[in-house]
This record gives sequence, structure tokens and C-alpha cells, in this order.
Amino acid sequence: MSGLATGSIYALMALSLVIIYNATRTLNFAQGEMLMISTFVGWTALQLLRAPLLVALLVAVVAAALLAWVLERTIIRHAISATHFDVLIITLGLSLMLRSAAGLLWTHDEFPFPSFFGSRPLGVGAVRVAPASLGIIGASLALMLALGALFRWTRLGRAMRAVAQNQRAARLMGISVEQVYSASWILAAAVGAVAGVLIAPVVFLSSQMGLVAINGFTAAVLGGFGSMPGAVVGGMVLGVLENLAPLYLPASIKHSVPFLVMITILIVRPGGLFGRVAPRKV
Amino acid sequence: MITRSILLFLLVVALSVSRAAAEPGVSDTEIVIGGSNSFSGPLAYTGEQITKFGVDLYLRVVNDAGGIHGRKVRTIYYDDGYRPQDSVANTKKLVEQDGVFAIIIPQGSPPVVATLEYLEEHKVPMLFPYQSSPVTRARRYVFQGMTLSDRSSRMMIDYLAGTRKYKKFAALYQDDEYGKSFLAAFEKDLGRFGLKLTAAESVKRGVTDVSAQIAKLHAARPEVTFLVLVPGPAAQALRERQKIGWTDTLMVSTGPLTDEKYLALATDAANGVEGLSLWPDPATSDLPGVKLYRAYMVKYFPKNEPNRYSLAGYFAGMLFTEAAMRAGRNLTRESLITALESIKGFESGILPPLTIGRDHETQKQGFWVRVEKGRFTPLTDWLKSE
Amino acid sequence: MLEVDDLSISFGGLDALSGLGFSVAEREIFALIGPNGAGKSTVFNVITGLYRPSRGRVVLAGEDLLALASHQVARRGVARTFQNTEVFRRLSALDNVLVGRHAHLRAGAIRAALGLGAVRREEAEARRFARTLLARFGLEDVADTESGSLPLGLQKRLEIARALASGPRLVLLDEPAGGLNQTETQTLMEIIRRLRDESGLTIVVVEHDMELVMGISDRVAVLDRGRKIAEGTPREIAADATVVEAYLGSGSDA
Amino acid sequence: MRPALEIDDVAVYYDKRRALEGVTLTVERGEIVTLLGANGAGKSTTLRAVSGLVRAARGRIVYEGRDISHAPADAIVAAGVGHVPEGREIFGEFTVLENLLVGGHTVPRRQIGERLEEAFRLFPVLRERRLQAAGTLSGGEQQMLAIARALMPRPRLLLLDEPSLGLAPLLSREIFDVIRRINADGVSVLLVEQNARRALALATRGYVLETGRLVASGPSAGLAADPRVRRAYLGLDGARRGAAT
Amino acid sequence: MRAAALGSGAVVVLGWPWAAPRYFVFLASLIAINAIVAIGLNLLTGYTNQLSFGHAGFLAIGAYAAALLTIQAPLVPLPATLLAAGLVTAAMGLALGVPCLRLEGLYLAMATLAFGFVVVEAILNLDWLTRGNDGLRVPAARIGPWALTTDTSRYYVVVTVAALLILAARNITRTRTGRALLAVRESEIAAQASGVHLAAYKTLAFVVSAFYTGVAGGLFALVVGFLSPDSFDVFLSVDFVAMIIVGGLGSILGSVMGAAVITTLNDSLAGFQSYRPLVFGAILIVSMLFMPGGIASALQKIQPRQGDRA
Repeated sequence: MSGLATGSIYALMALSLVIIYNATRTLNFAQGEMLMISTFVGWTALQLLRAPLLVALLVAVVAAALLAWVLERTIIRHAISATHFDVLIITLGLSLMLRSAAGLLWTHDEFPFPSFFGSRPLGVGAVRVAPASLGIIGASLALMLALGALFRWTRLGRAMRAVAQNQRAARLMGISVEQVYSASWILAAAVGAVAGVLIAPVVFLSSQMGLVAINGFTAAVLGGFGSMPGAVVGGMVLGVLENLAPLYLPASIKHSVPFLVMITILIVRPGGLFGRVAPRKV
Repeated sequence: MITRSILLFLLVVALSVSRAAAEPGVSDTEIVIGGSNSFSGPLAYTGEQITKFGVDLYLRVVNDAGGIHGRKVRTIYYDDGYRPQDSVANTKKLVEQDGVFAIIIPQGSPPVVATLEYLEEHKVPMLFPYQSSPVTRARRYVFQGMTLSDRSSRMMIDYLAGTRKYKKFAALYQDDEYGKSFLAAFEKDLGRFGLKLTAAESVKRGVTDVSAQIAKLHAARPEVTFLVLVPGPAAQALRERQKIGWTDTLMVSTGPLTDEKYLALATDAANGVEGLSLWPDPATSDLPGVKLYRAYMVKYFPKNEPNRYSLAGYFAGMLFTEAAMRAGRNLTRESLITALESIKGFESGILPPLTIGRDHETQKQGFWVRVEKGRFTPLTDWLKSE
Repeated sequence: MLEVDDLSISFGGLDALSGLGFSVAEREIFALIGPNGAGKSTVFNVITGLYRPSRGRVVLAGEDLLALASHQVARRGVARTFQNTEVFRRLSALDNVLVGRHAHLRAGAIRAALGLGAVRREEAEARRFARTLLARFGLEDVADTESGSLPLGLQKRLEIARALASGPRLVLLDEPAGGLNQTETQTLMEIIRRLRDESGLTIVVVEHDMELVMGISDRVAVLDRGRKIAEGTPREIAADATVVEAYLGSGSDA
Repeated sequence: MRPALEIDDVAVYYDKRRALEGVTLTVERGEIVTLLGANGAGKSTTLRAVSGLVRAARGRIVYEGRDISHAPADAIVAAGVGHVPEGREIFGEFTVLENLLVGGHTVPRRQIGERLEEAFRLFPVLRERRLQAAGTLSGGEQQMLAIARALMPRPRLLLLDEPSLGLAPLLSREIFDVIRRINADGVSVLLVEQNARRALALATRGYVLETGRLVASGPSAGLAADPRVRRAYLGLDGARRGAAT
Repeated sequence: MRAAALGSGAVVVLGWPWAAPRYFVFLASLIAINAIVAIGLNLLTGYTNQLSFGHAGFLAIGAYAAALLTIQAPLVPLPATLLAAGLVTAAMGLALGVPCLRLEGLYLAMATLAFGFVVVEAILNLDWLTRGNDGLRVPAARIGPWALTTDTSRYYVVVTVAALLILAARNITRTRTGRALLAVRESEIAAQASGVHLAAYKTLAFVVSAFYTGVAGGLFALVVGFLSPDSFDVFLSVDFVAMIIVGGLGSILGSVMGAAVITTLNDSLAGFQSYRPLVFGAILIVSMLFMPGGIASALQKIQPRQGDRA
């Protein structure tokens, strides 16, 4: 259960990475740091305004959206014609900057973060279930369903999927690809912010919490980079693996499990569990 | 082209030989000390607190009072982000470029150990490294800061297995130098009581989900479970224990872990937890030295909350000042070492009277605490680790 | 020289080639023409081992090519150019030709790293060869220019030079005149003729420019929707009603 | 009333490679005009320049009196220009319905249902396949989908690039019928087509491109008999007029 | 002109330890080591378009191999130790490169990233050999009767090795192998059509890249004198990628310059303490935005091209 809870956070991280990747074909290495910054902003709202947690969540989401919008417009947009390597390095630079800025603003200390969910176990027969785990799973699932609906049923969602499939054709449909870029960054950041608020009570709030994104990468690869259902399943599988590995595996290899899984998947099935590798065109 | 570059080259040579020195880092008006520390990376918070809000806090007090024999103390810190190669580079730069007099409070085993040989070779004192591996014990140019793991372990096991008569021990430890050195020490000290660790589970640094490990330890039914972790995962372990309703074990935290941060993160899950405390409570202790520390903190860094890390740095600054005072106006690296070695029964108002012996350790004690109503309440006086 | 027999391949349910067969004699210039999407480039991609056909045989001087990987086909003496000019854009023209010479050079990484005399001699020899070849194609002045910055006409010529550097027996030219103007096309025709007349090469050319096709080929095969609909001399083809219809359409539905 | 489309002295370069040079043409309102020429002559590039997918280095492109030379592609679509690209470029992972909905990206929500109805009326087969993944459609159905998709915003000018490419004769005849019906509803059409005879049979006027330049133009009937058309495709008789740079 | 530039360069490099303050001798050694890694990485990424975020892992393998050999067999001469470090790492490069043949772009970056983590985990878990997190102290290496105990002596070793490897890289890149690698980068199908065995050369790039990085690892062990898993975190791999991108993809000279810039930058930013990553990140972003082709291409723009690639 706890594995699934962690897994759903990984899934959200993976989703936010995939959203940007699908639209722009770039990988945002600063995703974790954006999550961290927005959670910090939400937390600051809690501290300063004594606002309820729900308000903090909203503040975090808005902050994330703003940050993403600004970064996309001021930095990423200018590099969009550059090579993927350049954009990678830029987002890496961003991640360093954001982490460092968070340290300067809020110190590198760890802070407790309130949870929406209680910590007392609920007994369901002989099974004890932690409300926190249930809550995280529930909230993540709700968010994923909302995302699914957005991508499936709304004009923006369809436009984003269209851009992911064929940018030129999307333009011919009257879709502004640039707006889709911005929207993807904003949406991804908002998803990240929710993930941040959900996971902060568990991993605590600190400038280092963005490192959770690395598991998001693994989850996304596991699911086949670019596939959204894949990202969800990849996240869950990774969470459960990470949770179970210490139980069943010798100490010497258990910590390598996520990475070994990732390498194995890449080599055996480069498209991930769900993705397809596009055939080579000549 | 060639002639130009050779000329340039000669100019550089000429400039570089101009530095002449008496004792490095000591001038008529100034003493320069420095250190490589974590200002980024996993231990950035600790690094910043022990240096800028710790050592520097005390030195500002000293400087504002006129300095050490008329010399103001200046500090230089470089960031190594916990990478050993960067700490080597920084330390070389401090010694060779900045010409520091001594290295103060470097942090973390790998970065510290990486520079040990170099500093000894160049006879530069390494003062009060903030790490717990015994590798720094009894070296001429090193004066260990934090209580070493084997001493912590001895105090903990003597108290729990001796005084309190517990028999079944388990440990949840961080999968690195810090965790493993404690684990080895526990095994050894338990051995003296004819006991063994019943179960031990490791946590990778930076991982926060410890539910599986807690479940496994729970299954082993230990009377005492040691937490050899850093605040985040340790608080997580306590909450996980609360979550699964595991009540019949005594959770015990090691010296480096027993800190207010860990309580704040664990909230009510920390109640009843015990541990070895290396420092008096920086926020509430009535000891005169700690009160003074708080007063200075309010004066110089009003925005910074008192905490154990800055207190440790503050104490390091105090000890350096004491030794440099004793060394007199003719301060050299050798005279500093002699002065440090001469310290006997030094009253800091923070730790018990300090005598530095051949082992060059400056902190050997701790006392036992239990968490009650969100604070550490002392259960014992200072314990002995000899 | 080259025999293609009963070649079939399909992509995503669409038959790109079905039961295609033709043969090319030594020192012949053979043209494959047909409207867009007829499958002409696919033939080349199958011959050079980039695509695996579902059926059929490709035999070069008695050897089955279908069993070979692409680079092995090249080493058997089959060189080609590409529809969209695949010069190595960030390499100089000289280096492009030197890559073409790849299979003839021996220097491995280690021997090259050591800077052995033999390697240097081989390299110098290869560079001389490459410069001579470039000169033959009128490219000596741009030998050190990054090939991507050359005008298309020169890129096309460079691509042929690179193909020749491997010392092939059979050259496959994929739309060599595509995007070229009148004069450039004339030069190109001259070059292709000389390849056959002077170097004794066998040439298969896929081309839309009928002037070129009709001007240089010995025989022409016409493809439409993956099938061969006609084969013969240029004169016969030009007169063939099926061919005209394939190109210009029947117009019967008007 | 200004013509549907005026292209005036337009040049387009890919990298440094010339694709179009000084092309000038007009499509009157309600007219079908066809653009002929061999592969690589610049037909697709002309369409792309109109719909804003590539930028003209020189010249003006005017749609119904509005200069759209510098407008972004999405604005051009919104202004009423539909473009059915070569190779159809449908969204293979989408269902037929979703493809049409994306096509209606610029359409007000209230009108979507009505437009879908129109599309299905024009291509009944798409109604049957509406929940099928577009990538699994046959070539002809894909082409119909591509056209239907471009028609969703009710464009007043439709650019069609090789609509019969790769289709069996029967199917391409069907597509041509559809084009005629679309045109009958008042949509101006600029058609690029491999099948010159059929294109000329449909169009009122035609232009012939060779290596990026216009070499002939005129009413369809005249062009159909013009040896220059035959030459542009088959290069059979005589030498071409010089088009040297 | 060229000889003069080379000559004065050689004078500066050889005379450096007598001219520069001692710390800069050490720093120059680090630059030379990083330059070797950057060249190795550039052979893979710049020349064959295979991105790696795992070169810290290769560096670690070379460093530990050399360190363990020095400890276990102190009599083995240093050049042999370095060669062994390179070969062991090259073998790992082969082991990673072959399965990675099917991957490109992002996926390859991910696989190599994971490889970097696995190497660190392996070092931790093989603690009977590597002393795990305690770290491994590397005794001074010897060349014949001389123990390399000073920064200057180590500097000369490092610079000699670096010079040889730079020369070798130039020799490789300017002959058949290098051209084949570049051809693979520019167009895989055209390369194949020219008879270049795609898989062989992609793998070769991995092997050579790993060899270079392994030798650099050996020198790293020699110069830094202490190894621990913390030395080889993912950010080090990122630094290497930054070096070749800042310096210029597909350029040997660019690799060296990139290594010099990033190493010096990292070093001089250490004094910024908490601001270090902030400034470093900002510099990365700005240089990417305004100098996308790296130093090498910026130089080429200023100075009209001289025919040969450097």
C-alpha cells in the first residue's frame, strides 16, 4: 500500500515529464526543482497567512504555473530551435539555480509539512491501512483521471496530443504550437505542484526534495517515454518494486533495483512497457 | 609570438615569487583560518550552520571584543558539495593560495579523510572535523570535533545493556560510512555483554520510504531499535512505526541524530523516543554557555534559530580562540597545537570541563534523553566513554 | 550483372512493391521511372539492405545480396546516392570522399592513434586519390569546404564522387537531377555517361527528369504502384500509351 | 472583391537551397486552380508558403485582400485557409472523430456538432469509422479524413496537395468528385496533383512549375494540349527553356 | 604560424610549474584530466551523436582500477597501471555499448545515467574491495625509483599522458576511424552505403570513449589521492557533458577548452559558497543561449576557417 502511494507520486512526476516531452520533445531536468519551489511557496503561504492547507495547495499550483510560464517564455522558448543537448543543459542549469535559490530563500533545512490525511492507522479487519497512503493514492488517481479527461475531452488536451503526434499537421489545424508549449510547461508544473504538496509531508520539505524527480524519469522510461498511461503504470511498478526490494532481495543489490530495472527495460524493450519505438525513416 | 609568450611567462614567474611569509595566515593584524564545507549538496544546511552561523558567530564576538592578542580572525570557506575531490582542491587552495593558518570544522567523512594526508604532510592543523569516523583519532595535526562513533556506541550499549538490562537489539542504519561505523561499533560493544544485533536494516541515503525496513524490523521483535540515520528518514521511520502500530520497542537515536529537527519532523510520533544527546538543548538549556550562545545569536543573526549545528560550530570557534589565546602573541601552527594539547579542565559552559589528551578528541561525552512533550528531557548526567 | 526477381514488400498494409523483377547488364545504364509513390526508391533501399523484402531475390554477379547487411552490400561493390542528398553535411567535401573510400583503407583506431608511418602513408595516398576524384567532378576548389554549405548541384556531384570512391561495380543513383537547373542537369548527364564509358560502371538511375532519363539510358523500366508496367528503350517507352497514362492520368472521368 | 489568393513574386529557400523563385499566381473566388509540375518543382512549397508552414524570403501572399506573408500558420487557418498536406498527415493515434475535432480547433464550440454532421454527410464512410483509430484506415479513407478535417473550420480557400497519391483509380475518382462538390459550395481550391489530365479536367486554370519557376499558365483546356505540360512530366520533346540560376 | 603557436603552447605547459603558484599546478592537472574525459566523451557524443550521462561511472571504474592495482601491486609501473585502468574501463564500455546499440538520444542518455548510478552502488556494495563509503586512499605511485609525491611531478605525468591522448585523438579523428564516426553522426544510412559498419563503429566509440575516461580515472586517483563513491555523483557526469557542449561538440580542441573553462569555473565558484550552483547554472544557461555551438564554433566564427578541424 505504501509502495503504491510512493508509486503514485512517481507516476505524477513521470506524467509531468511526459507532458512536456510530448509537446516539445525535450526533457525538463528542472521538473523536480520546480515542484520543490512551488511546494515551498505553498508552505510559505501556510506560515505567513495561516491559510488552510487547501489554499496552500492552490497557491503552490498557481506559483508553479507562473514559474513555468516565466521560464518557458524567457528561457526555453529562445532555445527551442537549438539542439536537444542544449535544451537539456539549460534545464540542468535551471535545476541547479532553482535548488540554490531555494536554499538562499528558505535555507537548505528540512521542514515538516502538514498532510491532508491523518497518521493514525485505520483497521479494516486484520489489515491496517494508513490514511496517508490511501489519501495520496486517491488524490493522485483523481488528478490522473482529471488529466486523462483533460487530454481526452478538451480542446487544449487534444491540441497537446495533436502536437505530440505531428507538429506540422497540428499547425495546419490552426493550433498554435507555441501556445501548446507554454500550456505544457504550465500544466506539467501544476501537476508537479500537486505531487509536491502530496509528498512533502512524507519526504519533508527541503531544497533537496526535487531529487524525487529522478524516480519520475525512471518511471517514465519504464512506461515508455511519451506514453501517459505508461507513466502511471511505470510509477506504480517502480514504487512497489522499491518498496518490496528491501524485503526480498539481498542487501547488496536492493538499492540498485530501480536502475537495473531501467537499464534492463531500455535494452530489452526500449519502448518501455507501453511505448512504441517509431520505425526508422529513410 | 614565441617571444611574447615567453616574456609573459617570465612576468608570471616574477610575480609569483614575491610572496614571502612568516607563519602562514598570521599577520600583525589578522589570523586567517578556513575550511572546505558543504554549502550545496546533501549536507548544505549543516555546512552553513556550523560555519557561517557557528564558528563565525563566536569569532564575531571575539573580533568585536578586540580579537586574539590584537589580531582579528577572518574565515574563508569554500563549497565542496560533499565531493572529496572538491574538498581536496579547496583545501589545497586554502593552504597554498589563501595561506590559511588552520583548517576549521570540515564536514563529512569522505571529504575530511580525503584531505587528511595532505594536511599532515604540510603540517597544517585540521581543527574539529565534523564527522564521526575514528580515522581522525590521535593524529598530531588533527583535533577531532564530534564524538566518535565508537565512543557513542560504548555509551549507548553500556547504558542500555548495562544499566537498563535490555537484551534484544536491532538497528536501522544509513547505508554509508556513518551507518556502518556505528553498526560495527554496536556489534563489538554488544559482544562485551555476550549479545548480538538481532536484526539490521539499511536505508539508502536520500531515500525516504522506509516502510519495508520497519516491517522487517518489527517482525524481529527487538526490545531496542537503534536509528542510525539523518533527521528526514529517521522521522519517517518513527511515523511508519506509528502507522503500523508497533509500540513494544524502544527507539533510540544516535548522537548525530538526536536533534530538534528530527523531533519537529516526526511530531507526535517521536514521543517516548530515547537517545544519546551530544549537546545540551540549544533552545532551552539553562547552562550559562548555551544562554550566551543564544544571546549572541539574537544579536548577530536574529533570523537564525538556535540549533545543534551552529552550537557545534560556535563551540569550535570558542576552542580555537582559547588555544590561540594560550599560544600567545607568537602564534604558530606548532604553538597552537601545543596550546590545544595543554587544555585541561576547560570550562565552556556548554560541555563538561574539557581536557584534551593524546587522542586529540575534544568531545567524548553524551547524556541520555527521552522525548517528552516534544522536547528532549535528560535522563542521566554526562556519560563516560573511556 | 544485377538481377532483381519477384520483389515484394509492404508498409503498413500498403504494397510498396509487388512482384517486381528486372535485370541490368554489365556497363548498362538502366533507368527506373514512374510517378510519385511508385516504389522506385524502395527498390534501392531493398538492394542496399536497408529494407528486408517479404519475397524475392536480389542477385549481384551471382551473389545473393539479401542475406547481407547494408555495409556489406557496399563492400560487394554497390554504391548509391540518395533522393534527398545525404552528404555528410558538417564534413568537408574531401572528407566526404574519404568516407567513401572507407572500405579500401586499413588503418584501425589503435594504429591510427599511434600515428604509425604506414597509416600516414595510407592516409596521404587516400587524400591524393580523393583530390583526384574531386577534380574529376570539378570539385577541387571546394575540397575543404563544409559540404552542407555547398549549392545543391555540387552536393549531388559530391555524392556521386563519394559513391565512386568506394570503387563500385554498380552505382545506384536516386534522383540525381532532383532540384537541379538546366545547366546543372546537362553537366550531370555528361558525368553519368562518362562513368559508364570511362570507368566501365553499371548504373541504375531513378529519376523524374525525363530529359535525363531519355538522354542517357539504354533501357527504362516504368513502375506504377509497385508494379512494372513497361520496360524497353527510351523510344519505346515514350511511345507507350500505358506510360503516358500513368503519368498524365487517363482523364477519362472528366 | 479581391481574389481568394494572390501570390506575388514569392521566393522560398530551404537553407541556402532555392525552392521557389519569383512565383506569381492568382486564385479567383470560387475557382479551382491547379499547380502542375514534376517532382521537386516547388508545388508543395508553394502551398506551404501560403499556409505559413514556410516563410517566403521575398514577395507577398495575399488572402482575400489581407497580407498573410508574415502571419503564423494558426492565424492563417483561423482566417479561412485550409491545407490538406501531401501524405495526408492525419493523426494516426487519434480516432476519426478526434481527428475531426482537432480539425475543428478554431471552430466555436456550439457549431462543432453541425460541422461534424456536414463532414459525415460528405464522407458517410467516416461516420461508420468514427471511433476507429485513424492510422488503421485505408489510404482512401485517410485521404477523405484529411479533407474532412481541413473542412471543419469551413475554409474559403482549400489547398490540396496530391489528394490522389497512392490511391487506386476508382478511389481517386471519388476524391475528385468530392473536390468538385466542395468547390460547388463556394470554396476556392488550389490543387497540386500528379495526375495532370484529371487535374486540368477539374480546374478552370492551371500553372506549370519547373525547378521553382513558373513556365506556363492559362486556362485548362489550353494547357491540356500544351506540349510544355507534357514535357514538364515526361520531358519527351526537345530541350527545356533555360532555367539556370 | 602554427608551429609558433604550438611551440609557445608547449613552453607554457612545460614551464607552468615554475611559473604558476603551486595550487595552479594542481588545478592544471585537474584540467588536463578533465580534458581527457571530455575528449573521450566527445568521441562518443560529439562524433557519433550518442549522449552519455554516465561518464562519472567510467571515471570511477578507471580510478578504482588504478587505485586497487597500485595498492595490490605496488611494483607495477605507472604507465602499465594507467593502461590497465583504461583497458578495464574500455571493457566496461564494450559491455555497456553493445546492449545500448539499439538506443539513441534520450533513451541512451537514460541508460547511461542509470549506469552511473549502478557503478556507484557497486562501489558501495563491493566494500571488501573498494572499502565502500569509507573511501580508498591511494598511495603515491612510483615511476621507477621516483615516488610521485609532489603536485609538480604528478602534473608532468598527467600532462604527458594528456598530450599523448590528445595527439592520439587527433590522429584517430583525422583518419579513417574518425571519419567513419563522423559519417555515422551525419547520416547513418549514407555511412552504411559507404561500407561503414554501423554497429561496429558505434561500439568502438563507446570503447574508445571509455578507455580515455578510464585512463583519466587512473590519473584522477593519482592526483586526488582519495576515492569515494561520493566523488562520482551524477553531477560530475553533467559537468562532463557541460564541458563538451560549452567547448564544442565534435572538436578535440573544443573538449580541452571546455574542460578548462568548466574546471576553472567550478574552482573559482567554490568561494561563492551557497551561491555556487546559482552562478554556475546561470553561466550554463547564458552560454547555451548565446553560444549554442560552444567555444570551438564561436572561435571559428571569429577566425575564418582554416580548413582542418581541430
